[in-house]
Amino acid sequence: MDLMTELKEIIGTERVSDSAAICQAYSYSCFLGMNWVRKPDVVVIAETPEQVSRILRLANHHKVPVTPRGAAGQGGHGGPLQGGILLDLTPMEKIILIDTENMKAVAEAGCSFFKLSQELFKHGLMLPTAEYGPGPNVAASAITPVNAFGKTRYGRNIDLVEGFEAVLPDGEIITVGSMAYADKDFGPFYRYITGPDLVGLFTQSNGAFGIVTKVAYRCLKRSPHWAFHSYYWPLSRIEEVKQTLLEGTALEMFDVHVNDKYKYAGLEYIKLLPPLPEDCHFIVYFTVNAETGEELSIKEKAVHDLAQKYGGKLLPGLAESFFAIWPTFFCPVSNPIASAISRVVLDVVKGNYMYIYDSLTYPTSWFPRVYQKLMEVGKKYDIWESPRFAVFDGFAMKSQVMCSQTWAFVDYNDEYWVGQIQKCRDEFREWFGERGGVFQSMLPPLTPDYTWTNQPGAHQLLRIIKRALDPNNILSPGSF
Amino acid sequence: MDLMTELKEIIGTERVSDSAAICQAYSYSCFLGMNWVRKPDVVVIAETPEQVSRILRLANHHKVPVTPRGAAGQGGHGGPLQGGILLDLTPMEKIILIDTENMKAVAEAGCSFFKLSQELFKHGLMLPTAEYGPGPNVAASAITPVNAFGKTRYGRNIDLVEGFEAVLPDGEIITVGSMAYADKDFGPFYRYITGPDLVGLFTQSNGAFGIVTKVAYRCLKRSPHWAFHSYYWPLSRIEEVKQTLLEGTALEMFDVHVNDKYKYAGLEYIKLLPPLPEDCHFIVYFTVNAETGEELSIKEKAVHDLAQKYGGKLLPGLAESFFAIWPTFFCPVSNPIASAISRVVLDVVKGNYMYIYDSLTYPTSWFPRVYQKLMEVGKKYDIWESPRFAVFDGFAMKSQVMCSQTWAFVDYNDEYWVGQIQKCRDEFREWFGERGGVFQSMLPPLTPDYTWTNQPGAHQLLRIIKRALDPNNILSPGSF
Amino acid sequence: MMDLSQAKLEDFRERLNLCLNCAACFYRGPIVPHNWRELPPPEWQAPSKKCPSFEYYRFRSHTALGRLTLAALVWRKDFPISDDLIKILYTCAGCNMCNEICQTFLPLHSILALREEVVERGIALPEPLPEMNAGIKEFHNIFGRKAKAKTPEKLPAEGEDMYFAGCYANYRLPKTATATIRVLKAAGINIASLGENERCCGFLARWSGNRAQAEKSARYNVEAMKKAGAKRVILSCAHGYHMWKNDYPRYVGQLPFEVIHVTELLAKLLEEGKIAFRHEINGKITYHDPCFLGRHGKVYEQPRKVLKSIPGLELVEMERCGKWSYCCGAGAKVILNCYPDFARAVAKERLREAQQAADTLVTACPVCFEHLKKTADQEAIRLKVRDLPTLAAEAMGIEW
Amino acid sequence: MMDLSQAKLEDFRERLNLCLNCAACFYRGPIVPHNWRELPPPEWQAPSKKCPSFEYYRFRSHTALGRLTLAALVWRKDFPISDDLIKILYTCAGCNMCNEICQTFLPLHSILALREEVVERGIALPEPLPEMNAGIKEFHNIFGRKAKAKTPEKLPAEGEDMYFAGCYANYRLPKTATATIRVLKAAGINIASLGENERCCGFLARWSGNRAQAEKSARYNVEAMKKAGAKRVILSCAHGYHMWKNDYPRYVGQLPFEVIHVTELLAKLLEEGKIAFRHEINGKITYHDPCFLGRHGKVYEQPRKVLKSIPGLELVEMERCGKWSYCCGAGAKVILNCYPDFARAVAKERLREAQQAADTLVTACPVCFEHLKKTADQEAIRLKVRDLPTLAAEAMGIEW
Repeated sequence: MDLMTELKEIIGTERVSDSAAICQAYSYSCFLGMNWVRKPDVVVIAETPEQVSRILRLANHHKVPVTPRGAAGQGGHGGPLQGGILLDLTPMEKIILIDTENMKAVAEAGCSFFKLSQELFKHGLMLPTAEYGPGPNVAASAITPVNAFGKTRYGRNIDLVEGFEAVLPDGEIITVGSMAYADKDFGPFYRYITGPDLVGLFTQSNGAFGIVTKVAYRCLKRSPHWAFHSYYWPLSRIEEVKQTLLEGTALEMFDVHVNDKYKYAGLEYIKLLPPLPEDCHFIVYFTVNAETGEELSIKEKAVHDLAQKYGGKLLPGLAESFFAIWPTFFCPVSNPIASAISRVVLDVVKGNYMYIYDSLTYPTSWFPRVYQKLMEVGKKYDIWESPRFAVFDGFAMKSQVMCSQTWAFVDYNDEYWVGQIQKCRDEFREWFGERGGVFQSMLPPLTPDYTWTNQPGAHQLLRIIKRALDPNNILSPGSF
Repeated sequence: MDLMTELKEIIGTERVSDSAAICQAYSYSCFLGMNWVRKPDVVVIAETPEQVSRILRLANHHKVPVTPRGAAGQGGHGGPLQGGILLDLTPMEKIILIDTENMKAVAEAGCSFFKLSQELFKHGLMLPTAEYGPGPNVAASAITPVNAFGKTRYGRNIDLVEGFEAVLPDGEIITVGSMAYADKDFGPFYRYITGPDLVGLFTQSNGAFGIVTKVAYRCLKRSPHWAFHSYYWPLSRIEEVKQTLLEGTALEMFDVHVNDKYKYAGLEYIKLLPPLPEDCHFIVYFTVNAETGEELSIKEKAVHDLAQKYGGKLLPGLAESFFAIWPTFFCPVSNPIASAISRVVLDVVKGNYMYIYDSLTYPTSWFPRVYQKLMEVGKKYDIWESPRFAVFDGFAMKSQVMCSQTWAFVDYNDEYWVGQIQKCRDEFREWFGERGGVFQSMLPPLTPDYTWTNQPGAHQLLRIIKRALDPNNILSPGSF
Repeated sequence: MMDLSQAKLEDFRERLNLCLNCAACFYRGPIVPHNWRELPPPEWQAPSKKCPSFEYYRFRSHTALGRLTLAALVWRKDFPISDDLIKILYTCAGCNMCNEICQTFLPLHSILALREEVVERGIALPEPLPEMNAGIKEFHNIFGRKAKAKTPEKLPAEGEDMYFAGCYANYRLPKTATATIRVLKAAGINIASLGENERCCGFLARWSGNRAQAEKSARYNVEAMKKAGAKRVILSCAHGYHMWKNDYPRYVGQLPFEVIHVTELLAKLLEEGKIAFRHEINGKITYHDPCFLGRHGKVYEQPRKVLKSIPGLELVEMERCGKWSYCCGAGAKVILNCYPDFARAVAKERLREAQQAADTLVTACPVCFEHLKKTADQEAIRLKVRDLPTLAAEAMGIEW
Repeated sequence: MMDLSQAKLEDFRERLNLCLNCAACFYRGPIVPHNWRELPPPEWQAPSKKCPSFEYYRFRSHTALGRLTLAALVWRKDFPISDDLIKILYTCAGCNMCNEICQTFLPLHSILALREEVVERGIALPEPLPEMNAGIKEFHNIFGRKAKAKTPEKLPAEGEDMYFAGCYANYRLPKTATATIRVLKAAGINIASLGENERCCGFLARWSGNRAQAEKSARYNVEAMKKAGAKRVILSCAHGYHMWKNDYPRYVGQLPFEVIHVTELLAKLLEEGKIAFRHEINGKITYHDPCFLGRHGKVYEQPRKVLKSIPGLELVEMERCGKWSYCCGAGAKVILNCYPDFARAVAKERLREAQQAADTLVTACPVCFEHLKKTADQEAIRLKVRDLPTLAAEAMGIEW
């Protein structure tokens, strides 16, 4: 029997397609403007781990690559690096469990953070993620090495993952971490069951070791009191900004975020925001939460004292008004103001934003040196200021780690500017990679060699495990 | 050449011994009273990863088991499960790095938490561990599946581990997690480098996948303000105790600890403590910390409000005075009061404490049912109350997980009572394991089958990886 | 800023490949406020399931995001307009949910522009669109009926208030027209109509990609209304309403008369005290927003106002309502005619949703009404399906 | 509660295998308070390196914990007293650090009890202990010298204040004895001594496990002092002091006289104004606590008081001092004699530690003094090593 016939036998005729047009829609995201297009040969929409298992057995038999994909490009799977089978997991989106008492959530791989969060909110819980978009889903944010930002005090989403159900390359359905106990009375209660932690093997793996079909998260209590405050500094005060970030993180504030003024280019342009003060270059936002108003006041005072200590000036209202529209700014949902801004930006630059670096990870203490290098190369390639604005957007994370993105506004069809960005990126990468910087990208071929040359031992270990688990190299071939 | 000659060539004659007496001192801890004695054939004291590497190559050549060991029994390595080479890592105890700004610490495997913590304190940092004893060392607490308790808000010690240097079974020295970047300018700055997390593979592994030679921890700021409060409940109010534990954890208090009154048997006996109130059965301790006195007051109020809400009565001074002596209570260092207590306990029971369960891990919401079962079997085997006192000692951890220990006081040489404890343990284990409970023990052969039957997929995965990395099964044979 | 609603495919050149793949147009969301202070405000709280073709076909291609991607490739000449592509293109229900969400890219407009490209290139449309378009051209109705349009009550051919019944009311649902006319007359409106001279509004032509025919229909109808002295054109059909109100001005310039849907007019008459509901209609009733009246036309409040004014009637909302209302399955009539299984599946889902909330579903568009009613009957779903004009008539004690 | 210090091996039956393997007795710690409120109080803050035999041999067996484990096995008859075991047993420096830390198990007592078991079973001791024990028995000094003890200054044979010089001062360090005697005389004390009739205190016999000889020595010396009319026995040697003060009473019952170390007496005389230091001694001086005066004898303050009273002298502490002081390497004279390399290594470490703090090291025990001084010379360590009595004499302007 040929592959298509066998697939249809497993899945049913309606959910398997080798239509060129359908496959094309699953090609590697064209959004990045990388001129990188790989499309699958077949798309299969799976609904159960058992189907995934049978597909993997079949793929092994035919030695065909299999790539899983959730709904969204950002924080979702990027599509195949080689043809083969594209496994669309979007129908696997059930919420399996919300355990209010033990503060756990389990959902199928394709469930979006939005969906899960909406449900958690009703139970007084939350996930401290920045991935509240409709698309990023609970598995993808855990297994792709990109973008799954959480909140300062708690780290990234993968810091909250406690267990997986996954289908190994040979089709075996296994459970690791807390999910190993999901079918027992105690439920999926703890990541660190007896023995080594295997959850980590699947995180940031691009699915190379198995197809994740369920994810267990630990949740937090949704605090009743919140406050947001932002402060600004001139460019010359970058060391003070650094200290503010370091200390805000050390104080375990809920969230500490930093960006430069270029993030507001669009807002200023259409006069939605008053112009930023002359001497404003960096803006640091603090989010604090509390159980009582009294506790909140004290935390607000701590924020204010910290900013004061390092000479930050209050930018009243910015955090509130900006965050009110931010989530919709470039992810233009039903919010007319936000959409208008996006469209203005589009009109001005005849394009949209394009990541130069997505994402860079480095010690927070290096923020000044990294920023200055970004500025140096950005200026050299003329993408630093208007109208391309190399926007700096930094997530200060627990463990004194900065995860930052930088993007510029360009027309993807304009080869000159796309080329400038690529040259800028290459030059920066060399400097950054030599110092031990970490690149995160959805697409391993686009990840520079530093990714592995900086960690040859880990790479070697991964390849040994990969060979042991996936001898036919059917899952995410090209990743390791 | 024979093994001894080759070992001496690597290490030098003075640090290799096959003396029966020396080997005997490295036999599996006699402390547990398990009548389990396995002793190594050779003891080798290694000082560098390179030596470890050469020893592992040699061991592979001779197909001889290798077991690493730190200084302490509790939270340290337990000794070999089979003979072979015992690798004593105690000389590898250097503190490699304390990065105050980025809040990181790196130490060699054998470095004790005490030593590291003393140094961290000087830098305004701390590790939220309960492992401040002299013996438990930074690697052992990460790689043994036992006892490495942290503090409620932060979880266990392994939640703070960010990287390892390890020697793989084939002798390759690799670095994973943040340690992969230790030799770069950025230093060991982040656990989640690009790609899957391999740190977890070594945690709780009993060293089966490699010998850990360096560990990187993330640290916390050492708060200037601390408070300790304890409250008590009668036995009939166990549900309220549960709620208090759950909510205290959800509120992210620094530490929430629970035990029953039997923990104070010795203190009461020598009248160091006034008798506990008649209706006191459970005692919950809270530790809170803060940056300012004002913030501390608010947190203290939150503690008080929580205890009030569930009918807990204040036990003034207990937390303070108990914690002042606790660390020395059964680990009798230079503190005459504490030592006196220990000795009284010894005189009364003609023995010492012996773990019945070390440790049990289960959802905090199950605390009442678990405690009641412990009580049922404890009473059945007559070890519940005086003079054996099945003491319950529970660490409420983030993620709503209870890690508890139970011990009784017996003379290890008294076969009858040791037998009672073993029967009690077996009966409880059956009930507990069927519900998905997790057993943690230093000694895999003593871990019941539930450990693996509850997680067959994970076990299978571990064995595949084990075979790939350690084909001659030289590291901790018997673990997987 | 350019009005994208008037754009052709090439106008999307600079935008087509800029879609960020955020998936808001079809997946679960859109998004919640960043601050966790509260649940998303209702206007942000899109339902979980919102794109009918994604829910039915499940392929990423069958979403606004997928179609936008494909449109980009077609424009770049990187992809042919194949049969596959045609099917993907015409299984869009046109419900406007994606445009509601993604106001930056307005993906539905790209889809429509691509349909025009298909027709321009002379590529065969899915059955039975070619036949239906031919019917519009030849017989001026979408059903291909040779008989001329026939308004059930004899009305003057000229007047200020011109009733435009549309193909459904003219050919298939005369009761809707009758009830509408009698209610308006009772309100003292001198209602007139083009009668036999009324021609198909051209909606289906437009949604087939047949812009030429759509423009032709527009020119004819607007000219006829002008001649009849119209100050106000009153529509029963939501599709016609959208066509008259939003597309005709693009084709023929600003209209010299007002375009109003019957529900808007009834609400106005109630407000002015010109009509009143004195007869109780008991029961739990839920209102289904027709996509072309609601999201396309922004008429949400007036039909609800009318219903709430009926004594005895308890108006309840379905989970998805107002701007987040779900398509009835008719899908701009394209789905209804080309992909009846898909159309039925969507209608079933909508009917079941209504069943959760009420015992009667009311809608305000003959197309939605007929499709939902027929499906309820076929599938034996125990739910009354009504159209708003007849309900109004009943409440006023008017026979129809 | 039983006094474990009097216990024999069998008295540890119930305790030997109860060691919790906490490693506090030799590893880094002991422990910090649970509350993180402050650094451990000084009395809890043991130094990082504290067990000389662990630091030198590095095997777990060569710690109190290891020796306790082995003792348990020997008692259970699960392990023979092999040559290996003997070596492990006699490489304990006897410095009492482990007892200081582990007051529950007092591991050093188990070790000593096991040494007695060795002797009882007639198993050969490490060289040169058999010869030295024979010397004690035959010639009444540890050096095996046939010559009788000889106090450098002629003193009365009877008196209330009896000076007991000990083997070191008698045979090797007459200056220490001379200085001590002259200083005490200057204070107006009518000092007397047993002279040729003074016999070895039996310390080395006791620490060899030779309890019979130790008891014999005790009986002789106590009897002689009684006869001499002693009200106070004044000792120069810390080992002798420990033997007289702590072991003799166990062997012969309560003593009818006071036992006092010369540093204690000097401190008392200073306080009473009976002596005074008028001659400056300039320099940074650090005090090394002899294990048997300090941890075994709890005499920490008096020698420091004496030193601080000397004009010009700046007393500084080493990192490890007082109860956390480190062994000089002489190791209850057992190490010094049986394992000279080990003894030298420890002395070197201690000297280097002193060098970090000061330019002169002062100690108050002839054994420590000689071993440290000799090692400093051999290893060319630039540090002056002094003993306290001669320093006191110098400060008083007394020649010795």
